[in-house]
Amino acid sequence: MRLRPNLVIGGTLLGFVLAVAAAALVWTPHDPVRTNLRRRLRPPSAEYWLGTDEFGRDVLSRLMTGAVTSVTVAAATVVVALLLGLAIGLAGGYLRGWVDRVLGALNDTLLAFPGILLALGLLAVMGPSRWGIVLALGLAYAPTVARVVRGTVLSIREREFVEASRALGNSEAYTLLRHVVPHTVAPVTVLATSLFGWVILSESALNFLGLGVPPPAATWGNMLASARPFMLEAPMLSIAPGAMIAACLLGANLLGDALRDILDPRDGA
Amino acid sequence: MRFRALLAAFAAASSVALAVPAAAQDTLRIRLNADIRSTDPGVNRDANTDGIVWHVVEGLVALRADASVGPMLAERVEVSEDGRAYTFALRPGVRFHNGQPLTSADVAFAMQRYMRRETNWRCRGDLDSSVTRITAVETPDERTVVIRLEQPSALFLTMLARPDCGQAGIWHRDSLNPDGSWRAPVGTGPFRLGEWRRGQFVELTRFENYAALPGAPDGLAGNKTPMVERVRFTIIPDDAAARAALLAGNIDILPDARSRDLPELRQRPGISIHSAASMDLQVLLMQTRDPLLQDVRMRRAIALALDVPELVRAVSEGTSRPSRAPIPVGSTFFTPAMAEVPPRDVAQARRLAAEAGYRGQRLRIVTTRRYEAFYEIAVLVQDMLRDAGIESDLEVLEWATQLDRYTRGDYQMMAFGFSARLDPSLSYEMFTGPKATQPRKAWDNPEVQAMLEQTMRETDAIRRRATFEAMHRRLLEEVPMVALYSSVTHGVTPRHVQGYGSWAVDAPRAWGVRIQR
Amino acid sequence: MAGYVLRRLLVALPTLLLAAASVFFLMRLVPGDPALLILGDAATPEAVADLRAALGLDRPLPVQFLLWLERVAAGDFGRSITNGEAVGPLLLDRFAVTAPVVLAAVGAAALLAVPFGMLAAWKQDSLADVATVTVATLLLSMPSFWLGLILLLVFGLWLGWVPVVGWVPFAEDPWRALHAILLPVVTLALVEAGVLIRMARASTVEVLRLDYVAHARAKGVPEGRVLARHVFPNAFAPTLTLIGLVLGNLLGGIAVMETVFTLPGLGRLLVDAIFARDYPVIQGVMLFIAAIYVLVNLAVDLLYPVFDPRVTAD
Amino acid sequence: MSAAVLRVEALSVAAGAQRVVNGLSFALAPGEALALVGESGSGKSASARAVIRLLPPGLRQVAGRILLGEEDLAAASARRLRQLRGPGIGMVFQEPMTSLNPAHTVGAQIEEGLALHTRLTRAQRRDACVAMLERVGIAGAATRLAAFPHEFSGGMRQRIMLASVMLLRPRLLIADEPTTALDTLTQAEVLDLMKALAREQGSALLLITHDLGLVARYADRALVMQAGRTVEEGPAAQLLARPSADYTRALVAALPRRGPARPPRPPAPPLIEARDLLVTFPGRGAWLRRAPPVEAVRGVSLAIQPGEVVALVGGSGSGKTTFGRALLRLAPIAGGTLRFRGAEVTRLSGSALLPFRLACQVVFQDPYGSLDPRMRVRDIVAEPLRLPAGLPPRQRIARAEAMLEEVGLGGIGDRFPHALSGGQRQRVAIARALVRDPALVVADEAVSALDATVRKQVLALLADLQRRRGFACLFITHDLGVVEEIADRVLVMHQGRMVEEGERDAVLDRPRHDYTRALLAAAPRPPRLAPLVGN
Repeated sequence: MRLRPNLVIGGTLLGFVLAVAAAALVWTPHDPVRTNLRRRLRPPSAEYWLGTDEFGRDVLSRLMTGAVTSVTVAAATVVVALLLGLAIGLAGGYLRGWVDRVLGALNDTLLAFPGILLALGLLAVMGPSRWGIVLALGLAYAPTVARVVRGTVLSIREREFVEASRALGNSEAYTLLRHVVPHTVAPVTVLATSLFGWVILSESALNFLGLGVPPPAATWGNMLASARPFMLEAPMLSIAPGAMIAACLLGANLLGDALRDILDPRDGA
Repeated sequence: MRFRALLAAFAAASSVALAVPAAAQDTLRIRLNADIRSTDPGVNRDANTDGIVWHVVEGLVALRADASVGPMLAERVEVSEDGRAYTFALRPGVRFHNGQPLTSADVAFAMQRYMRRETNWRCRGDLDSSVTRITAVETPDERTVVIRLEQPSALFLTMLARPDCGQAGIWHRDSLNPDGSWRAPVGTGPFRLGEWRRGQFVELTRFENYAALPGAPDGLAGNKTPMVERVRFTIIPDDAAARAALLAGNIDILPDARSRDLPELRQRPGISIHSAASMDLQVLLMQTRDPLLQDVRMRRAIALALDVPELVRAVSEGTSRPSRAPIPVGSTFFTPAMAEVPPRDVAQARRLAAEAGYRGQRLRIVTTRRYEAFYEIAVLVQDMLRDAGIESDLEVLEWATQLDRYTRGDYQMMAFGFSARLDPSLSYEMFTGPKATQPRKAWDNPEVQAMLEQTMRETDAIRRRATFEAMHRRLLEEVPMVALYSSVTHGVTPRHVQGYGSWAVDAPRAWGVRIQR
Repeated sequence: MAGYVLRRLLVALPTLLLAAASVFFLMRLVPGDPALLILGDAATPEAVADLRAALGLDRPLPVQFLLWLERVAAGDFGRSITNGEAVGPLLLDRFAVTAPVVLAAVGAAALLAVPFGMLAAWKQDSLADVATVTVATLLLSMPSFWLGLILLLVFGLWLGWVPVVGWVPFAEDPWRALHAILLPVVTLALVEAGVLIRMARASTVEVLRLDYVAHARAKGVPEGRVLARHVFPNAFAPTLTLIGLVLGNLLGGIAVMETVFTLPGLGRLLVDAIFARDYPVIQGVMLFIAAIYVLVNLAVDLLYPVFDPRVTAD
Repeated sequence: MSAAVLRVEALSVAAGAQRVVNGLSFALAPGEALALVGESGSGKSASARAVIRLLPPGLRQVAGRILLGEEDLAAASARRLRQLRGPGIGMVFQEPMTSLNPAHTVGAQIEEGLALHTRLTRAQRRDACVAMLERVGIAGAATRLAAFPHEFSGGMRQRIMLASVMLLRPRLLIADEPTTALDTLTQAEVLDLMKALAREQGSALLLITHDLGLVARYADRALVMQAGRTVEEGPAAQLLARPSADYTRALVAALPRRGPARPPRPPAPPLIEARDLLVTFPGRGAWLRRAPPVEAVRGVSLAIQPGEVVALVGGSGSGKTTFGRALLRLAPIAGGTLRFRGAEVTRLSGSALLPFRLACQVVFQDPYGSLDPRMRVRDIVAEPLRLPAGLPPRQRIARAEAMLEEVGLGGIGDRFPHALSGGQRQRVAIARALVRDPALVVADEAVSALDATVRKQVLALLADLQRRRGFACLFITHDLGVVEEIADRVLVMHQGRMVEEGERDAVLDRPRHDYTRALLAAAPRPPRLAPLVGN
């Protein structure tokens, strides 16, 4: 296999992010939640490589633990969206008929539902926790997954090997699991990489509106949102998480492109 | 020396004279952080609404800058011997925006609407309660209004002057639709209501026949002569955008700059910052019904763990004065005894906590990001408690949810802020009361409750002061909450805006302000 | 055609009803009380109860819901709890702010994306292609509010070319209105262009492989015409679907953009209404957004056959 | 040969380092028809694309000259090339479904070349288009100009394609497998039309095909390619009659010929019996307003005895495939009865249907589509043994390996389908169908997508397996050559009805129905091979 630049760059970027997160689990230069009011908004220095924030907390340390939170929240959200989307998409695409119509209406409703309303509702019902965000964004993105899955299922179920499976006497459930579901893996994997990036973006946008992962736990999203008032005085405060978000998204998108090429070999089917 | 002073005064006067015609063509643009709710004084309102309405309507009396009550539409107030009859003599020459002269009938008409239940006037409950109840509004002649109370009250005039009550503003009956519903205010204030474009701006225009009091502006009282032709309150919800708008010259007054932005703003040439202590109160509430916090030693431990001066300095950028008293520092009832802030004692805090049976349980501090100060207080409290070995988590809620939790008393600790109370009794009343019927009240102590009710009836200032001091001592002992500070309002103006000043109530005042380019 | 449109709208009714019901009950599940928010920290329990009764919030939930549905069916969306304004006109007012920004931004994004995406695909694997894809990916990797703020700082504050705040309706002063929406449009267009460029490129790559492109070239059709006439319509069809999706999403409110640029739009209205628990407004906005979503989808479906006649609307 | 329309000299085309065309040379005189014959991967299509200089990305010409008349195309500017494409060289593509632009009306696409290359007025162009469309046999041409490609059948599209190319009277017409996707009858019609048009306009014809059967009928000369190299070149008739290269001989040998008729079997109760089978599809349209259902199979009866090989023949749209699926209970049966071993199975479902499913198997046409690309070959073949339950996994694998061995694919169980050739895939499909020892196998166009030599081998394998295992077989095909090779009995379907039925030789030699006769006439059988039949 040819070494693809997008695979290499995307992999490196995401690998870097994961490495930062992994490192933060065992070590950070300073305590990421420890405030120090005498060291507010310091510029980068030998002791605080990326400076300090408005509470005097070490930006680098927060960036590192933020990686853990952002990555786990994004990953968990993607899992929720995938599970929900797969269920809706598979059921709708494979069973068709009224099931498809009902699920379609449900899907449309979810799509038409503004994410912020969902986020607020679930956050309020579940209490302020990252799991509320995970569920809200998961629900918000599930219809997109469902669409892709349904489309794939609709085209796969017309392929002859699905009919061949039926001709063998296999049950519908077996056919679905053995012959249809595996084919959704490729498009869903590609989608999942993009979702990963979108979730990180959405989480930061929700923070911007005051609804993200509750502080003081650091996420890049809430770091960026709280850094906004100090864009002039302490640019590093917003550049650092902004750059991490952009790197993560760029990595995810490039990896998604690479996966698309790898998983779709156009084997003549 | 005298000569130079005279010269300066002359120069100032002539510059005024020169400036007025130019200013008259100008529009003064003021930031408003959210849209107003209505134009109906004291009915569907919030602080922004009050701030617009007080440009348009005036009450019989008005709040002075020092939170005392001064005359406005009434030239004099006489209180009867038994303290149950208030006689207001209306000032002559006052006209409504529609040209009609002000009469006692107008006052009676407005007061009667306020006191009707279906009007939903914010302060009807306060003037129809066991403490204070209006029994009659009489108009012996065109220029005289008599209001009778069931029993004497220390608070009656303050109630009438309260901005959140719409200053019990007097408007002409043209303000109502034929069916009695509110249309738009036809008041006596220095500005008329112009266009209100929802979500964008509220515009006021100068009332050319405004009957100003002589002298200088003083809170909502005093001389309120309009100096600009038009005032536009531009709605800019976002603080960063508002600051940018001021710097870019898109607005003329930023009445509520955040303390965070002050260091940067101070360095800019041509920018004036007008700071004034406000009468609100930032606090840390503790739920005395909580299994852990019901032990007073635990609450004391928490209070001792806090470095209040350091916390206040950090949150307010050094502009607010730390105070453990609920009565605002500027109040005449704020005594030297109240000014003392007990020092931090981490060792003692650890000891008390251990005695109270604290074994590392994680406390939860409720806060919100809607008000940055609440959030910062919570973060700092969490950090300071940790020094004393008390672990806690923040529960950052959206504001409506926090308010709901507050009202139900559903919290362990909560960073909270009370809006301005204009009387020390009200300052205590805001957190004192029976939890059984009012779960929002932080301090449930029948003895204190009795002391509080006494201060409401007591009209003698010295006796009241003594009671408040006693209450303050008990508050520091029982610590149902930790009072921290009253915030400071920072108004910011560029060089061409003159005559603007911040004051104890946050919302800006556009009268007396000139634009001079 | 008219029958088809009518049928589609009829089919959308359950979606709208479901959306309305879920938002109604979801919001009621959420803690927070509009009466409390209005009365603030000084509220007495009696005053809160009075206000709740005045707002009709004291009735059982299903009754409230049915009453609301009944009024909506009659075209009355109720009045805002916050400022008593009629919700229907309020929605239209705010939509009149959001719609031009979104339409201009998506239009500009599409105008930018289609030629760039097509050229990148045409010159697949060339330097220009890699550069285009990289820029597109970078654009869509940027948080929109972040980009917006930077643009605001540079062009509003430092250069002073556009006002930092001050939305003006087009009817009032077109020139100033244009100034006011310039930055939000540019920001939104840049961010959305990232997505669209990638889509346009991908679908163009697909189309370029097909025989009819070779057929056109075999007839001696010049390359520009091949792209414009034979590749564009087919490559544009899937992009159109995406544009529809983007438009549907954005028209429902660009709360973040509207916050950064101080636009009194639909998204901001929703956010504010949520924070204020202004139920009639939330429900109205929700229904409106769902309806927009349905209509945009319908419009895309009606437009689609223009580019791909194999798909028929009926 | 100086008057040649096209001269190709030592043409080489490479994909990366690999040469897909290697030193190809030929010449084409005006009006002459040359067939470039070869199986998949022979480089014939790349050669054609190189001539019109439209090589797909990744392929490039590395050596040789291509002269159109006296002009070297390799040296021509892009502008000059555009002038030459159309009036100089026209090209018809293989896939009618993608070779017309779905976004434009056929009128616009036919007219486009005229607008580019002639000075005719709009009205003149339109007249020319109408005349041409009529010439290629599109009824109501004037109104059909405004129709879109998807409104036409595959055969019609290929005619439209031909019209748009021939309207410019090209000196050279390249046809790249123009009829591979069409059924026999349509194929003959389109090719006859093409040949006639080329003759009328004096265009030289370069026909790219894998089907040697077509060569005799449509080409003057033929050039056989294998793996990018020329194997043999010569007059078509001579090449077929006396092939000199081994490879050509193998190709000729792979042409279908009739096998010996088997002795009639004693009457026995039918294995499967369909009576008045009716299959309908719901009409298209939205759910409130639906068109009446379409009848795909209108009351067809059929009985197959154990061990019998029956061929079901018909053009596309005849309903033969639907009927085959209905027979296997894969398509919904709307009316009639279906009996298997005397018991009715028409309405059974779930576990009641399982014995029937276990006994009946299917081999589909498309060896690419019928194998799950995400399963290994061994697992594909072992999958049928999952049912009925009871066989341990290890034994399943063992039996699958044995079955693969039997179809000549020993040792490749680890591979995925995409790593196999078309013939190998079809062997896998056959192995999957037979691993459970079914009583009936329905083979739906099972060999029509394969190259001739491979087809020959697969057919021989199938016949061999059938003899050894004795299953009954329904062979659905549009290719009469296949019928000749293996069928005992022939059924002919047309427009959803059975129009003829009988013993193979009787039907093929003495067809009674017009449709059968037309089919037979269209079959690209090299006439000279006929005497060999029955040997």
